[in-house]
Amino acid sequence: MMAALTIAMVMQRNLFSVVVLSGVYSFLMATVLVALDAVDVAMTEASVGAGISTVLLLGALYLCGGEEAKPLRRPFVPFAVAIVIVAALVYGTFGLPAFSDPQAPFHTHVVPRYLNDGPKETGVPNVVTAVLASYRGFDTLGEVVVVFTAGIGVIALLRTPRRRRGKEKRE
Amino acid sequence: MTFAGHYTYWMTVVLMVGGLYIVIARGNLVKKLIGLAIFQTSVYLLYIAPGKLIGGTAPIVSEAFKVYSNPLPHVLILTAIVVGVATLALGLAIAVRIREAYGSIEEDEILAVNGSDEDRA
Amino acid sequence: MRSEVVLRVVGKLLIPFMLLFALYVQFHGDFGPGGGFQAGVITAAALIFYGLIFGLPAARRVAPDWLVESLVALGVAIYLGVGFAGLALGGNFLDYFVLDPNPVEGQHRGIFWVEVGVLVTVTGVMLKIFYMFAGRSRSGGPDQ
Amino acid sequence: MLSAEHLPALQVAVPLAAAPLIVLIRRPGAAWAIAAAVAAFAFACSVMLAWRVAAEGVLSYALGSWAPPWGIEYRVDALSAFVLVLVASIGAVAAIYARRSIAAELPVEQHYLFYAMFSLCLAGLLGMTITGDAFNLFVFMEISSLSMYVLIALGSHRRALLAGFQYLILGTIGATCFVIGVGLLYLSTGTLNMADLAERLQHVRDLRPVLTALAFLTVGMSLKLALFPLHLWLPNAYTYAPSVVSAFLAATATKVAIYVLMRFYFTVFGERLVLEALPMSEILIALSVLAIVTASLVAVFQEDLKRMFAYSSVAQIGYITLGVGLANTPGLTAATVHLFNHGITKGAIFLLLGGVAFRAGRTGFDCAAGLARTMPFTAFGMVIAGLSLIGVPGTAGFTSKWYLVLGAIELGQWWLAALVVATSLIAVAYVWRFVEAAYLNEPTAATPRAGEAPLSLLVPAWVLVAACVVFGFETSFNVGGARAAAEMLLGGGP
Repeated sequence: MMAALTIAMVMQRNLFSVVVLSGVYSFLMATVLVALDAVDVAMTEASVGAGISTVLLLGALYLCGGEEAKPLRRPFVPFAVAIVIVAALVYGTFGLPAFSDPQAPFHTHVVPRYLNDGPKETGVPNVVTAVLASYRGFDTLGEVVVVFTAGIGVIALLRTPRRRRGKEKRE
Repeated sequence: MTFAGHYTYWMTVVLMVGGLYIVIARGNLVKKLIGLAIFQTSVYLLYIAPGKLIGGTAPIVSEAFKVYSNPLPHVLILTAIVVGVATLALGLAIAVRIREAYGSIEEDEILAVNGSDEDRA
Repeated sequence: MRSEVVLRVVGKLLIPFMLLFALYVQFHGDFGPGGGFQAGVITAAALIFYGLIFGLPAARRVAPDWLVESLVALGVAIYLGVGFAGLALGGNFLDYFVLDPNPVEGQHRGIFWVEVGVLVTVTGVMLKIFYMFAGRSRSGGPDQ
Repeated sequence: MLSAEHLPALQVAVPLAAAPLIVLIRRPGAAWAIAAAVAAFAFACSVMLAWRVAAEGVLSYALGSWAPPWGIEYRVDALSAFVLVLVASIGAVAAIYARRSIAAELPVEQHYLFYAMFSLCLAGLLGMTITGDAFNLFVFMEISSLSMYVLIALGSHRRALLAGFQYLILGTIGATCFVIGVGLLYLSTGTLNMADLAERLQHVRDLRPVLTALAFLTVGMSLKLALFPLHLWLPNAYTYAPSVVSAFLAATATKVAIYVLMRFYFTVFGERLVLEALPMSEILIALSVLAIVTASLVAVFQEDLKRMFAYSSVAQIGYITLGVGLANTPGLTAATVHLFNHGITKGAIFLLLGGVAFRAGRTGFDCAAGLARTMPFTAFGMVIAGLSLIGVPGTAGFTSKWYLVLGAIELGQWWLAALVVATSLIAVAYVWRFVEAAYLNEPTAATPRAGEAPLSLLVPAWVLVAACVVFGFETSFNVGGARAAAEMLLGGGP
């Protein structure tokens, strides 16, 4: 279903529908994530992917205009790239453990400590929160800084006084 | 090496390539960003799907459950989602500025404009 | 948009609940899904909703620009503050064990403040980005 | 509190802390003061770290006091200490330089935002270098990249926006490829810590995911480091970014990406995987040779000084990856030394060009005509840095080419050695174009006549020019450090 949606998005040229489709896509993704037990991630994906991203995209479309003008250009190069990547990834995945294999290395290394001792060591039963904020707290610091960077970046880019435009337009 | 065992990986691959295809093939800047977002989103599945254990539950420890899905990928992907939306916001901001400076967000039109003003300021 | 009575009433009713829900998500993150990031997004969404219904100037009165911009920086500063507090109390950077005589309590405290930092920055950034984009369209980008 | 054992954390945390502080204060002057102070602190910090690593060996720092495979580890060894010094020193010089240059190029209300971005970028690059955790590396890579996109897009010409956007698209694809690679590694081993990964990769039975991971990491980092066919974003980005950003970007961002590639090849995967299972060495050498030849030739025909030296960067990056591809001790020494030498050389060139841009408002080739009369110090500095770029004996560039030739000969690849020498001649061609214009031509209408660049621009640039000469004679730091790093990489294990 998500694949069908992706293909629809590849085909669709009206940007507005693409944005709506990508919102739907995010919700579907969130559903899949719940099915995969990743509730925290699903919640974030629903609020970010379907919420914030859609609002941002719509805002940008309002500023930029909504029709995609040109048909595909040179469709063969990207197609070739796509095929190569599919081949590489399928080749790689053959060697990965099968779905839901409890003996897979990523279930037996590192993670058991989080699950067994995490609540005791940090006093937080939601292991995701414990790992996020404590064991890998520095990653989360980095993540906050990324958000901060984006915020400051958007300010720096969009708070340009109008008078600068004259200089840019000089041709 | 069953079909079911690797189905999730392959779905991931399809999504990934679809997103990447949009990025490379399309000239519209906003559409490129959407493709980029799909490309990034597909990575979430690559990380999270293998972490699921059938019969497991979400990794919130309590007395009632014994088997939990792998929490570490969830943490990593939370970070990745945030990075994704940050990139999207920045990209859109630049796209808006490009639209104001060039009057278009089609890549080839912009390049055409660039070609015509060779006296650079 | 401003003349929609139904929207305004419903909005006024809903927004407090959204904020409340954000707080729940924030502080319940230890036990259920949720945490600073999600709560920040919801808080920002509530304010953006307010801005959409009552107009950007109204939203700017509730959360003025300078405040939002300070929030953006403040969150990161809180997070880093926790990190340096760990250093000051003799541990490593971001060491929560030393924040309290009881290590588990220290962890708890560290996680709490870190999540607050995340909440503050995320709320600030999301709001700020909304302001920037919305403010752009009101001042009228070319051709629109 | 500031005891020496916490240096690794302070190295990154202090520049990181500068950014919110700058945004809270908002005064342009204070913003510059904070950014410059922090960059100077980072430089001091990196020198002390390098000194301690040389004395005591690898330093490991557990963030949050969680032992490495569970928590995030900072790891400083000979190679990362070396790169830290490069990044931090360029950062310090650029920060001091930025005040006048940015005052001239950006509107005043954007100054504090610029310095916040600059500090973030510095912190991101330092974090990428120092971390021992694969996913943490991704996070810091994004911090540095996002701030870099903005810094480029702030350039005053509208093409800067497009350059920033292209870099954003390609950079994000690169970063996502990197994440896919790390994900595959995680799925095969269950760990994200680099040292732990290296250990556990030795025991992985099915190599297919690992090789795919290797391919994705290579593609991802090649996009970031602008390896030849993936270099399309680089010339525009260097040309249209504000001058100080060009210098900082050219001297650090691509270098750190190369560092990451080396780190993954030799520390995480190990030679066994990289060199035997896939023809990585051959691929890298082939692409590097293509990069050197094509980009050098393209550089000769550019009509803009910044763009010319941007293409020259693509070529010089080719020399570095060539050293990586050789994968023997002289080759890796050459790569590491050239990382450093090219960093200071290109930093010097772009800072001097920033002076030209400051006086002329642009950097077209016609500005260079008769430059030796109106801006003698700038022109002379350019000549010295240009000589270092060519690799004339007595300059820093010579030592790196020397080791590169040694490495090629050790492998019996005589034609590569000859090629390195021959392509240096192309570099002579484009540097000569500048010399000819600056010294032999009469000044034209386009030549800036307002006199020499202000001292606050000239002094930082000349610090780097002097470094080009000093490191040509006194090679104990750069060659010594690089050799230690190369031996450590090939010695197997971190």
